[in-house]
Amino acid sequence: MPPQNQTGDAAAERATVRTSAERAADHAALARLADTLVPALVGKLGAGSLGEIEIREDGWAVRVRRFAPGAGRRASDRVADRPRHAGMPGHTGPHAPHAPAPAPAAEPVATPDGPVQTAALAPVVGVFRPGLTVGARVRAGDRIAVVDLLGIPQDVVAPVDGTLVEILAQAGDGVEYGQAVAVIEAAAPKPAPAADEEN
Amino acid sequence: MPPQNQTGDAAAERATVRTSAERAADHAALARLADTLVPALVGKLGAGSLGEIEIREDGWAVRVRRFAPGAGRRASDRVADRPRHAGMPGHTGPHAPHAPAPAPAAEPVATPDGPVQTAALAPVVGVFRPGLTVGARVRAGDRIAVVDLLGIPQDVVAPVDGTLVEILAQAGDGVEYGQAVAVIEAAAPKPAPAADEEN
Amino acid sequence: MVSRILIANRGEIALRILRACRTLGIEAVVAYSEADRESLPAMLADEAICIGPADARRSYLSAPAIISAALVTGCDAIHPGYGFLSEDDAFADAVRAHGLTFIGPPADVLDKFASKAEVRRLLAAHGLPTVPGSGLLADEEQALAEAALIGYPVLLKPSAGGGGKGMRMVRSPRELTAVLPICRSEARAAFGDDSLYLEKWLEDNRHVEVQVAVDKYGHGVHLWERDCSIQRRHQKILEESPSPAMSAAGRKELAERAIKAVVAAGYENVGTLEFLVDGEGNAYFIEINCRIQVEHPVTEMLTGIDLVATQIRIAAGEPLGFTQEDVPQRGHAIEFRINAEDPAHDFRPGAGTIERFNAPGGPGVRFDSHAYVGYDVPPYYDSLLGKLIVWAPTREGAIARGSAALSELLVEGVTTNIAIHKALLVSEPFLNGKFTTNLLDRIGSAAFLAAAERPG
Amino acid sequence: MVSRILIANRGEIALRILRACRTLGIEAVVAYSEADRESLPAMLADEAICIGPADARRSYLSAPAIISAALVTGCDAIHPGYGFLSEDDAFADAVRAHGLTFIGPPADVLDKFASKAEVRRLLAAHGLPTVPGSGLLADEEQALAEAALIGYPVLLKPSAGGGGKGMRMVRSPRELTAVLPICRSEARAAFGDDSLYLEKWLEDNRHVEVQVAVDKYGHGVHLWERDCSIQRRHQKILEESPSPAMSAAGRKELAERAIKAVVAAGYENVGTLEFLVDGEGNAYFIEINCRIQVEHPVTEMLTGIDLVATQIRIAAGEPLGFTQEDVPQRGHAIEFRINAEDPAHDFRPGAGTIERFNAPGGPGVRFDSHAYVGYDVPPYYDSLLGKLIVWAPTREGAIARGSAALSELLVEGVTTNIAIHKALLVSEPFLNGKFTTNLLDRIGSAAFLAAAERPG
Repeated sequence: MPPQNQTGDAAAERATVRTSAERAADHAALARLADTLVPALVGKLGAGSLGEIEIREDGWAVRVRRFAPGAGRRASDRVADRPRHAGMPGHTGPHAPHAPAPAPAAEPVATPDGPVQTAALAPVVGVFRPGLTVGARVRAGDRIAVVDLLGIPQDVVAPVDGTLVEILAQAGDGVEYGQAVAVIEAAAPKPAPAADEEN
Repeated sequence: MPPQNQTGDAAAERATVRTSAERAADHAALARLADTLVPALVGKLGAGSLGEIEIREDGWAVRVRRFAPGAGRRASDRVADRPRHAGMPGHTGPHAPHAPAPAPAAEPVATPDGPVQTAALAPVVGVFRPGLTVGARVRAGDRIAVVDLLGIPQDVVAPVDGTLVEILAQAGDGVEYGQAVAVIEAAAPKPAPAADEEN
Repeated sequence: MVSRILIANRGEIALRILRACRTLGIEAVVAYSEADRESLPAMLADEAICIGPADARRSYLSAPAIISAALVTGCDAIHPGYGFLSEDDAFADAVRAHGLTFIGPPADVLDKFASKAEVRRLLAAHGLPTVPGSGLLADEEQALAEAALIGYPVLLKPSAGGGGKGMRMVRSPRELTAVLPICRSEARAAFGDDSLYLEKWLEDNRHVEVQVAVDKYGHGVHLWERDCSIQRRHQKILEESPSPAMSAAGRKELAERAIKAVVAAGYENVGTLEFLVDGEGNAYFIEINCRIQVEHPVTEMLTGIDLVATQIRIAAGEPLGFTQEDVPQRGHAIEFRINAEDPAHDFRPGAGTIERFNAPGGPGVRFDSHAYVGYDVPPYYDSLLGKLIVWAPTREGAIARGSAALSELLVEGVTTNIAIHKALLVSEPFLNGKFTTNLLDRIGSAAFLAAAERPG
Repeated sequence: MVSRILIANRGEIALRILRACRTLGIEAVVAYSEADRESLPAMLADEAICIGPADARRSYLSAPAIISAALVTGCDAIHPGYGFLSEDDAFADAVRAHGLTFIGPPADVLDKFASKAEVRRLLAAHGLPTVPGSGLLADEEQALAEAALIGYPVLLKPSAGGGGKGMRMVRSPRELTAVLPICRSEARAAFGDDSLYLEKWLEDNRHVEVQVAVDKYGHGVHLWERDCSIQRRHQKILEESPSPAMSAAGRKELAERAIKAVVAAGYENVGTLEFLVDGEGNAYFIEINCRIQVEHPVTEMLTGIDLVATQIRIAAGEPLGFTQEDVPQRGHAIEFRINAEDPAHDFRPGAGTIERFNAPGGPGVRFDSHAYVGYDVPPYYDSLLGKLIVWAPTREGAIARGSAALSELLVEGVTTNIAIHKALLVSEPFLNGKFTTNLLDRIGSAAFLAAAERPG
């Protein structure tokens, strides 16, 4: 079970239940986090629609999130034990959009030094069936795979032009609505991400 | 009934339910408060034992306090409807000290451009009886007034040397433990407040 | 056998069903829309699965998405809660066709009890008094003839409707001729069914309903009545039991006639028969709700019987397991619906983040709510935020407890209707039990609130 | 007449008393220490007054401060809750001397029932079986003679103690000689009274107690029994009713003997008689608690009677208002004490800010707690953070509901003993009802937790 997140700066202070040797150094590091970074994070959380922010410093990770009790398992946890794609939106992403969207929307994520990656999302809840294989070149709108909804295939489409670099679900996996099931990498680093491609 | 305080920076954002003309300016002011001052306050609240901080800017007052539901009346509200002394500790002051104190402790408060003022606190819950009158010169430890505890007078003492400038309770008033009942103004502005006089 | 249930609903009823599953040792999977990702039931469930976007038509009202979610998560049953697909016989049939158990009446029972006009005729034939009214109206000529027979004013009602939607009071033949085509097209648009019928208009009445439970083997019990006369624009906001308007003999006779009629008519599972009660204490059957109701906890407080667990056990094929003698009606219970809406501004619904929250407690107090500090109340669904239910040996005691509990209940960040409940508890008509369904609408909610705030 | 009560206590019991006041239409003033300024009862009360610093000796244990606070706030009565001054006859007398009503037994009754050794003799004379034991021990010689008569091992107990404090098991005359002066000086230091007495040591026993209520006019009823055998180091952590260790006939006989004896002995107001029950089902009276108890909600769930309201009404001079026939024992109830303490680290008490909090709900679930998101649990007082009480028609049903409710209960920011309750609910001895007071201490709480976590 993942460690429970705590809310606000008190969490940082309370996290210091460690053995004596580490305590002094940790305490100093945490105090600095609490004094400077945490308030900034709290400010950001309050200002936008973000649910959670995490920062790391001196070996400490501090995660600030809006209160949310419980720790039930998510259906997307079922999709094997393989690591989820770093920074991938979808299940742990922002809150629901404030107007109903016609289909789940993915946001591109720039990896630190690499090209832009975008997730392809399951259009419905159902059973995943792969189509294209890793390495395939795709255009936005191409069918990559399907999700069977009571036997009727629903297309998983490429959100952008690029290369299929990873498939995140296996044949027969149950997937939920909006779950990231594949990753498309843009063909070449673009000068600036075009806004109209993001959706 | 006083307006309910809200918690954290979200309060500042939510406070903007005003008419159209004022909204733009207010919003800018509040955004700045939320971006800069509120996180600092939140940090302070988390770091220390304070329960509440208030700041004012551009006609807006933002009060940050630790969550506390309910709005029961406090006994000290009984002490007439006269305004409480500005910045006076006592009822709305800090949390209980972390070790039991022998008597309620007052902290001096520097008024913006004036001399240091310190509250004299009720040593017990009981009935207030005035002693000295406004204008009296006192030394720290002098009896200013008494609080009758089941008929037995308990001394309200001057916390510092100075002048009795205000009496906050009237003869016969019920006062609670730690309630500010009088104000002493230090005789002359001191170069630096001596720590051992504060308690 | 039912061992893993998909909960195809949201809010407090999803949480309520989750609790029943836990008590029965059944696993529970919550199906949620994107807007309910951070909802309490989704987080507390054994598993949670996103079935679609915030738009209910593509999530909570999408039969394929829900059935697919049940199959993908290995469930063997689906609980529809109330509203949404809970009384949809086509959905129930599809659930069964996929090898799953529908927690509720079987599809053929839902179908049989779907048409209000038909059900009135069916249950009248089994001994229930009904409001004088017509069958389905074929055309204007028949409508005018039937209305003349009943006597004006009459109520023109869509047969497929619910919750007071689409009803219209008609005072004259001319008005009937004018509104008939309008109502028909409205009903077609709202319910996909343009059948209409007429009922006699009862000016001053109370809304009293009888809770029943019938197993697959024809063994049925009633669980006494609930009085739901405190309404605002046909929406119940406060329910209680026993009804202050009925005598002990009257409620016993009504409840017994109700259970006898529905068993004879072939009803199955938990359900509620709604009646209008006129000033003379005469009860007229109006419709049956083939599902669990929002106000079911009132009955649970009085009888000690878990109605949602009963629903699940009946659907799973278990015998009821208790008889009429095991159903006491002990003391008095009142439910207050806590809605995220603003009584000071025409009850407009509220959405927002709950900043502070304190739930009441103590003896005889039950609080069913999916609210928590930090919860974003989404703007897409109904405004029910929680239900406060209080019990005491007497009605006076229950009112005192309700008043005490409401004084503890704090919700900040969204406006709620708590003030209207507090106003009710100090209002003369409520205190003396003499009120009809138009109490709030007649006086006006604003006037009601103002009266309560006046000192003394 | 009582119209305004000073609540001279804190935490969940202050909130519980506040609720009873609200229900009775009585105003409530909460007396709080500086450490409890932001506590829920202080904030919800009609008025709140600070009576002293965090140190209980100068606040909740200061009779002058409390009485002064009552006078200053215009109260006409004081409710002491449990612990602190609740059974202090000198305090009760001072309250009366200032013209105020003490909510509890009058000072002379408290005085009469203060000495454990004397009460044993008194109630034995009125027909209650007691553990073989001595009177107060005058000196070593008498102690050795009494112990020889009783038979080793014996339990050496301070007459003024409570909660298992200062008791010592003694196996031989030599040991008795050695510990006698130590115990005496410990008792003097702890209770200001060095009276000691001896009891037979009952190796394997259960703790069963009978709740009683007696009005000023000598009309008394019992409210059945509670089984409090689940303890850790003599501290109750889970209570239930009916006791799984007693037959229907056995509990009826015990309860009837208990109420008969205390009425005859002149007891007044609400109280609890504690018994040890041995392996053969024999019950031995050990002591009486002259106050409301932490576990009183168990009885409230089974009987529907508000015990705190009953306490207040009796103290105000009202007749009880109901008879033994009005006290049902319906279904089964279990209370789980939720303490801010860490079972994984020898139950060390926890203090801190509550970061996240979710209270359970639903049918048959009551949660009494002063906790809220943002509450600073102070380090000065006992660790009780709340009480979860569940009810169902059967013990099995109550266990299932308890388990469901515990799975919903979330407290973050302070460590709690929730895990130990979850472990209890899957442990064989608890499930089959066969356990004695040393269950947890014998196995060890850590081993208990580990066993519960093992799959299968």
